[in-house]
Order: sequence, then C-alpha cells, then structure tokens
Amino acid sequence: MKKIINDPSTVVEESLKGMASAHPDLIEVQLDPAVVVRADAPVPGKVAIISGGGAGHEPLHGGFVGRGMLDAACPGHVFTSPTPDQVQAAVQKTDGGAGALLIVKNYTGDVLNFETAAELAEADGVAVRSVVIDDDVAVTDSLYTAGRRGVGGTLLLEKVVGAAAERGADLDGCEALARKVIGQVRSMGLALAAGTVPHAGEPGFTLADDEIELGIGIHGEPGRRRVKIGTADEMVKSLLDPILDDLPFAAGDRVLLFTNGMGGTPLIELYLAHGIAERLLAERGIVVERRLVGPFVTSLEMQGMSLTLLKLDDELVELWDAPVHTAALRWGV
Amino acid sequence: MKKIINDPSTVVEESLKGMASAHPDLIEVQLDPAVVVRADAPVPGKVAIISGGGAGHEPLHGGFVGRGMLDAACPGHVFTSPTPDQVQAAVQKTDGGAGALLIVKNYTGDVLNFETAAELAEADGVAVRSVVIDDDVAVTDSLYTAGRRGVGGTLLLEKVVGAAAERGADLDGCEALARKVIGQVRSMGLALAAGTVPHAGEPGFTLADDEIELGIGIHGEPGRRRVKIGTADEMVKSLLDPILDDLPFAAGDRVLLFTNGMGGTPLIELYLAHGIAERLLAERGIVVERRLVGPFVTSLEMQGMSLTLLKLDDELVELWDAPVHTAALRWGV
Amino acid sequence: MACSGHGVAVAMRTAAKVLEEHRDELSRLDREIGDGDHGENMHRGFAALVTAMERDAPDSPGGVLKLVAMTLISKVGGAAGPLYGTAFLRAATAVKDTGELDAPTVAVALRAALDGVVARGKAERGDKTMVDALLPAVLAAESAAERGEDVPALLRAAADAAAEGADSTVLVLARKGRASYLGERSVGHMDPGARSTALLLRTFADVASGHR
Amino acid sequence: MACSGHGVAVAMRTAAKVLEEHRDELSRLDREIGDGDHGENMHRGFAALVTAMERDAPDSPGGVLKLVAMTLISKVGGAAGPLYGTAFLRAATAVKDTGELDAPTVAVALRAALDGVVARGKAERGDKTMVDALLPAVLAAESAAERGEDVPALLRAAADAAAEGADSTVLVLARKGRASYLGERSVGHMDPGARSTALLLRTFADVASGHR
Ligand SMILES: Nc1ncnc2c1ncn2[C@@H]1O[C@H](COP(=O)(O)OP(=O)(O)O)[C@@H](O)[C@H]1O
Ligand SMILES: Nc1ncnc2c1ncn2[C@@H]1O[C@H](COP(=O)(O)OP(=O)(O)O)[C@@H](O)[C@H]1O
Ligand SMILES: [Mg+2]
Ligand SMILES: [Mg+2]
Ligand SMILES: [Mg+2]
Ligand SMILES: [Mg+2]
Repeated sequence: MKKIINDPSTVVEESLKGMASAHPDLIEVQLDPAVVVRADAPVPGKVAIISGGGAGHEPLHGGFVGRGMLDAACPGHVFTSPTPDQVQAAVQKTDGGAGALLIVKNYTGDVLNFETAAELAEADGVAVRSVVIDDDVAVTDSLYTAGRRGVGGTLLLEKVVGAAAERGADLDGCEALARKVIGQVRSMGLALAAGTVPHAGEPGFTLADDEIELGIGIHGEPGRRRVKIGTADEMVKSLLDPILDDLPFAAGDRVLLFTNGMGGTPLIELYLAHGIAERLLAERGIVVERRLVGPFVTSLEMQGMSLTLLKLDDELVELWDAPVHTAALRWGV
Repeated sequence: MKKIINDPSTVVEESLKGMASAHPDLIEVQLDPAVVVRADAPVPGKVAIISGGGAGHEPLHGGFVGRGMLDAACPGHVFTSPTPDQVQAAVQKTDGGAGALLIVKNYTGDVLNFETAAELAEADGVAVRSVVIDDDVAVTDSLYTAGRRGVGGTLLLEKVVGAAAERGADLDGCEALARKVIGQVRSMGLALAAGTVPHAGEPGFTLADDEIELGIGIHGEPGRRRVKIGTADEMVKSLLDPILDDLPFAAGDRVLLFTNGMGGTPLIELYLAHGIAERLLAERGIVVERRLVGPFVTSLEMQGMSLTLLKLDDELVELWDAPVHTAALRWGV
Repeated sequence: MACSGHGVAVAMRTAAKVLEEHRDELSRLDREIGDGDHGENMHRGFAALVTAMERDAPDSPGGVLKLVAMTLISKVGGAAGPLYGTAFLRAATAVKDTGELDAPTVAVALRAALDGVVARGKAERGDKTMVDALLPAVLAAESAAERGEDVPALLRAAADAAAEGADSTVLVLARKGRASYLGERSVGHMDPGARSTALLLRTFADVASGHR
Repeated sequence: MACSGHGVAVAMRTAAKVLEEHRDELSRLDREIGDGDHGENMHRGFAALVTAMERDAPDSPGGVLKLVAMTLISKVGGAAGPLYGTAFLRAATAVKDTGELDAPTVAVALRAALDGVVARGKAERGDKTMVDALLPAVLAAESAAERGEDVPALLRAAADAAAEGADSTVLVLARKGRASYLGERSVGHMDPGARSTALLLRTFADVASGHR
C-alpha cells in the first residue's frame, strides 16, 4: 500500500485537521467526537441539515458543509459509519431552534447509528427528522438485500435541501423536499480498479486486467456482475440504461446529469464519459438542464465512475442554482 | 491499461466534446485546431490571456478558461505540446484589440511551438507577449538542462494575471505582473505510482512497492531521486524544504499554499498533507494567507502530489480573491 | 471464577486482547464479503473499553455491561457498533443490579442481547449475520441453565454452539448488511460478525473456566 | 530513382509507413528517457502528411518539402514538431525551385536542415538529441558530395552516419529536451529523436536506391 499518510489509525483525524486549516473561513472541525460544522453555526431559525458517513468518500460530506448546503457532517472512520455521539454533537452545535434533518445513506451501519443519534437528539429536546437515500439502481431492492445503497444522489440531495433550508424552509418542508428528491434521483457506478483502505493495506477487491465491476458500491462492494471492459461508449451505456429504466426517465424529462469520479479516474476520462452520456440522453429526448462533472462521491483512489440522474422541475432547478459556498461546491457567492 | 476511453487516438477530442457539453454557458470548444475559448470572447479592450500545453493535466488549462482567468486554452495531445496553429487560432478568437499574453510552461516543445505561434500571430497584426513559467525546484537550472519545468505555479499565474486582465490591465502590465509571479512562485512534486498515457498502454515508469519518485515532473519525468517511501510528515517535508530554500522564503513572508493532487491521489490524503505543510510553515514563521487544495495540475491518474508556494503581497492577494468563473475554479460570482 | 462485576471486567479485558489478536482475521473475512473494517471496528471499540475501564471500573456486572455498551456505541460505528452496543445494553438491563451472575441470569442476559440485536437489525437465522452465532448460543445457554449447569459450563455450551453457528454461515447466502450486496458471491465465506460473536463467547467461557 | 518532386513524395510516403512500423519502438525509447509520445507524434505527423499529399501533391522537391514542414509544424506538437518542421522548411528553402535534386543540392539541403534544428533547439553534438544523428549525417553527405557520389550513395552514407550517431546517444548524458531531466539515468538509452532521424535518412536512402 502506497499512501501519503502517517499511520492508518490517524488518517481521518489528520485529514480533518488539514481540511480545517485549508478552510478556516468556512468550517470548524471538532475532533472528539469528530464533526465538521459550518463556521457560522448555529444559524438562528434555520433548519440544520446534517449528514455523515464513513470517511474515504471525500469531498462527501465535509466538503459540502457551508452556506447553502450542510450545517454539519459527521465523518466516521474509513468506510465505517459515524457513531451516534458524533451526530448528537453535530445537532447540538447546529441547532438554530428549527430542528434538524439527518441525511442518511442506506447502509445498515449508517441507518442504525443515525437512528440511535436521532433518539439521543430528541431526548436533548431537538426536533429531528431522518431521510434515507437509496439511489443506487445496481442493487435492486428485494427480500434478500438490505435495500438499495445511497451513492451519488446524496450530493444532489444535500445541495437542494441545503438551499431550501437556507431560504427558510421549515423542518416539514425540508423533509418533504428530501423525500421528493430521493423519489426522483437514480445512480449507478462501475469500477476499473479497487481502492485500498489504509488499515487493510491491500485493495478491497481484485479485477482481471480486462474486467470491470458493474454496479460497484462506494465501499468497493460488488454490484451486478463482473464484465469485460468495453469502450467508453459501452460502459456509459451500461450505467445509463439501468438508471433510465428504473425511474423510468422518459423523453421530454428535464434532468440534472452528474458524472462522478470514484477518486482515481482523471478528469480527462470523466469529461469524455460525460459527453457520451449527454449524447445518449439527447438521443432519447431527455433534456439535460444542469450538469456536474468531477470526483465528488469517491471511494478512496478507486478507478471508476458513476452516473446520477435527477429529474428536475422549476423548483429543483432554482434550488440547484441557489448560492452555495462550501469547500467542494461553490457558486453565486 | 484500463481507462474509460473509446480509442487512444480520440481521447483528447472526445474529452473536449464532453467538456463543451458540461459547460455550455462558460466555454466554446473548437476541434480543428483544438481550442477552448471563453464563451463571451473576444472581450473588447481586454488583453487576452492564453495558455496551453499537452493534455493529461486536467483541469489545467481548459478548466481555467472563463471570466477572470484564461481567454483561451490550447490542448495538445496527451503530454504533447500544442501546435502553433492552435495558438494562432486562440489568438484570433480572443483578440479584443489589446494584445495577447501567452503563458508557456518551460518544456522544449511548448516553448518552440508557442514561439512559432507568436510569430504567426504577430504576422496577423496582434501584439503578442510570451512568458515562460519554470517554478519546479526539483530540476535545478544549469548548463546541462533545458531549465526548470513549469508545474503547479502555472495555475496561480493564470489566476492572478487573468484577474488583472479582467480589471483592464494593459499588455505591459499583464506581462510585468506575470514576470513578478514567476519570480516568486516555487513548486515540487512527488509520485507514488505512474499514470498511463493512453496510446502508450503501459505506465510511464515503475516504482518499487516502497519507493517514491521525489521531484517528479507532470509528464512522469523523474526529478531528483528515488527514495524509500516515508511517512506523510517526511514526504511533505521533503517537498517543502527545497521550495523554501530555493526562493528563499523566510519568516514573516506571506504566502499562498497550493497542495495539488496528481490525479490518482484522493482528497483525504491531500488534506492530510496540506495540514502537515501548514504546520511546518507555521513553525518557520511563514504566514499562510491563502490556500488551494485539490487535483488541479495533474498527470493523468498518477498517484502523488505537489506543493506550490507563492509569495504574496497586497496586490497578489487582491488579484487572487478577485471573482473567477471557470469550470474548475470559481468564486465571487 | 466468579461472575462478579470484577469477573465480567476481566472477561472484557481478555476479549480486547483476543480481538486484537484476531483483528486481521476479522477484517480479512469482512474484506471477502463486506468492506474490510470489522476487525478494526471491534478492536477500536474494545481498546477504548479497556481505557474506559481504567478510568472507571463499575462494581456490578450490570455496570460493566452498560459501560461496554456505551463505549461500543460511541467508538465502533458501522453495523457492528449499534448491534453489539444494543446487545450489551439489553444484557445490562436484564441483569439489573445483581451482584454475582448465576447461570440462569447469564442465560437471560444472552437472550436479552439476542433480542436487542434482532430488534435493531431485523435479521433472521440464516441471513448470514451475527445472529447465526448468537441465536444457537442462546438456545444452548438456556438448555444448560435448565439442566442446572454452572456458569462456566453454560458459557462453554454457548461458545460451542456459537462456533458451530459461525461455521454454518460459510455455506449460506447473505441477506442482511453489506454482504447481502454480494448475493451468491457471499457463499463460501464466513460472516465476520458471526465469527466475532463466537470469539467473544469463547473468551467469556475460557475466562469463566479459568483457562485464560 | 529520380530526385524529382515525385521522388521526394514517394520517399515521404514510405517514411510514413516506416514510422508507423516503428511507432511503438520510438515511443518505448521515449518512455525510457522522456514522456513516451515520440512514436505517436511522428506517426501522427506523417499520417497527416499522406492525407495532405493526397489532396495536393506539389510538383517540385521544394514544394513537397514545404508541405512536409507545414504539416509537421501543425500536426506533431511536442519538441519534435517544430524541430523537424524547421528542418524541412529550411531544406525546402535551400533547394529553391530546383526540379531534380542532385547530390550537392541534397547535401546543402541537409546542412540547412541541421542549421534549422540547431537554431531552434540550441543543442550541441553530444547533448543526446536528434542533432547527434543529423550532424554526422550532414558531414557524411558533404564529403560524399565532394567525392562526386550520386544521390543514392550520398544518402546511404548519410544514413549510415546517422545510425552510428543514434547509437552513440546510448552512452551519453542527455542535456536538452525532456530527457535532460533524467540526468545520469538517461545514460544507457538511445535518444528517440536521434533514432527517428536515422530511420528517416535510412528510408530516404532506401527509396533513392530503389530498395523500397
Ligand atoms: N441487520 C443485521 N443484523 C444483524 N447483524 C448484522 C446486520 N447487518 C450486519 N450485521 C453484522 O455486522 C457485521 C459487519 O460489521 P462491520 O463490518 O463492523 O460493519 P459494516 O458492515 O458497517 O462495515 C456483519 O458481518 C454481520 O454479522
Ligand atoms: N533542444 C533540442 N534540440 C534538438 N533536439 C531536441 C531538443 N529537445 C528535444 N529534442 C529531440 O526531440 C525528441 C523528443 O521529441 P518528442 O518526444 O516528439 O517531443 P517531446 O519531448 O516534447 O515529448 C528528443 O528525443 C530529441 O531528439
Ligand atoms: Mg464499514
Ligand atoms: Mg511530449
Ligand atoms: Mg464492515
Ligand atoms: Mg516525447
């Protein structure tokens, strides 16, 4: 394992310290328990939007803390959900009197820990709601699984709900909006090569030289199947088709297309893939009105990508365009 | 080689198409010869700031085209400098009547091609100046080399000069500012693992499992020496010390610290390294006033990082903070 | 061996050692069918517990169990944190303020732990989770208690059943937790949580029997 | 073999084939001591040249050489593009509007090409660049011309000298271009630009001698 780290057991903590020093105007980082909080928290009268999850997906979630997006993020250890006391601390630090909305990705660990946290926060007298995002179409919901996973759609959810909260939406409004977004966002990813969890010391999985994992999860969990690597055209289509079929998306739909890098795939490839996705969508008569391209919901240095499609309406376009000022996403300010 | 591409020979073109579709409001992409131009070019009365270089360093340079930074970027093939006709086309497309400043990284190919381009543009009747940036301290200037290479400092140069041009600085002013920045910016990088040029099909170099290349160039060219991989503390110090000694930077200096990822190193490691660099600078009494962290001047999917230090004064701080609206760097707008 | 608060504390400290020894093994199992952090998660939790017990060693078994629960909940994270946390919390509640645990109380505590895990995780036997180790352990403990066995014998029976239960997870398809995403590919690998449950029960049995 | 414009065009088309055959070799050499694109660069330039010559085939040697120059300048990029572009441009200028090239004119053209490369790149012999192949080739061509040899013989002498010159780059330290960043590590590898120069001259000699 080759990494720019000092010690696997201090990676998250040291990375958080570095992040704090890189963005002193934007965030405050507390280490025990670990929480990234926007610098001007609590914002009186504003619903606090809080998310979190295992580290290793940077800039998710800490990179999205700031005006117009998250009030706080709770980073767990690498690929390990955060603990309830972290979430409880986040709620305490950001409570502006209007309650808190917890954005949880659908993994057993995350759901259980946030559940416990919500109980603790309620006991502290803060009104708390939780939403669970499960946008990954690779793993179909069935009796036999713990349900779909939360992946790239999380960023879009955090942006849109964050904008609404910033404009003064109340807790009911934020929760309803979140459920709406979750209802109309879908993602799927693929991997060309695995990342390495620092304390594991070796790659999470191994693929043959001509093989990709289709439907990869952001912790390196497998998805649908291993297939031979194809052209970019084929790979993008193999991600897009299941997404389109799932909601389904139809001709005339307005969408946001998010082409996400898994951490180890360079921008030159992401743009190439994005162009293909736009072309395929145009062929289907689906109208791409907004787009985002880059490594935003990553899996350490995994090589690969995911596509996320969010069905838009005027409300969502306006909220997407609203000013945001975070470490990883910034416009209008 | 595993990449999300269709064909090594069309990677740059297809990636540019994808970039165009991702940022329709920001840039216009022309393919033969390949040029990325800001959407509202030419801006009457404004000095055109133009850069370019081989592809594979994304977002450099195309990701920095837009208001407050570059007017145009000329992408060559992967790791191959662009040709004079590309630069000539860029000058034609962006000439607002106030001349053009070409920002050239110090590589034989880039220098020669931009030189020819400048002659062609002058023949077209446009006043053209060129500056060559050579901020990499890994390779020392001597009789025996083609001089230092241009690396991470290029981004800072483009931002600062772009801001000045946007405010109406004339060609003399832009050139003088550029020379000032070049005089006080220094960088050095290291690699943990090589990237693979698409048409080469195999990694540019091979390092042992416990080895890093200290002083790596952004085309995978070696620098000072291969050394055993150390802790992050040691690696950051091995980059920072030569930078500090070179200018030299001294206690009390105000600086911008740019912690750059080489493409395959995830943000969690970059932030960790950034935090160490800030700490080491603080110990030396050097004041970090501005910072940038992320993969901005990359080498395909190379794993590694570089540090860049720019000595600041009030003028440079103001120009750095000025609004910028490009695909990869955006604030104040 | 006494099932006093001190005895329970010794068992927990020993468990911390055992989990450290088996850290890589548990992570390796988790890498096969999950995300590779289970060994690290358990080690981190029990290492924190040792530190917590140095600061504050409750007298009663229930007090120790509660400290274990609170520490695991706040230090482990992942699925294992809340699940084991709930298990120990329910066990703590079940033993109330008993000073010395007898066999029937241990059986009741184990049953409460199982109920807690199932209440949180909604896994059934055969889903390839820690339940596959814990459930047979509880059944074995309950019949041992009915037979009038003492605490060491009861825990040995529970540990044997848990080991067998963990082994049984190798051949089944995962249906809960991260491993479920693997579908058929989860078959052939032991569930890491079932393995850690078996390890814990074996350690408790060994400590109770004076073997460690 | 005639050194008419047609003959030069045939030589260039053959060179395109040769460079395609040696694309991987040149890139591999460049990967050892540079950035690995020299084969691709040369291939791209000469492939574009073939296309350009299909559209428009100038009659005179000078016309063909100028088309080569302009195509390489606008298609190759890197260091090789402007260097080879300048070389062919200077050669074109040197032969003026001669209809058939004789041996002395070829020698003059080669000298002009060399001067162009040196004017642009400022490399000296021994710097481990294409100059190490081109300079001895020019010297060999000049003495062949003095000896009154014909064009095929002159080009064979030049090609032999270029090949030897390219070989000589293996043992020296690079001082110009990307390879110079390698310092001592550049020793032991042939310079790709010297190799491509040797290949071009060998091809020109072969075509002139009727061997290809
Ligand atoms: N719903 C569930 N019910 C019971 N046990 C579960 C459930 N989900 C996961 N587990 C257990 O948790 C173990 C994984 O724990 P761990 O690796 O620490 O957390 P994570 O899965 O979040 O990475 C699994 O091996 C399994 O035994
Ligand atoms: N200053 C120079 N003078 C002469 N030849 C040079 C010079 N710099 C580089 N070269 C030649 O160019 C070759 C490399 O060309 P190429 O790989 O196509 O371009 P780049 O180095 O820009 O990637 C080298 O092998 C060397 O022969
Ligand atoms: Mg985990
Ligand atoms: Mg090159
Ligand atoms: Mg796990
Ligand atoms: Mg090269």
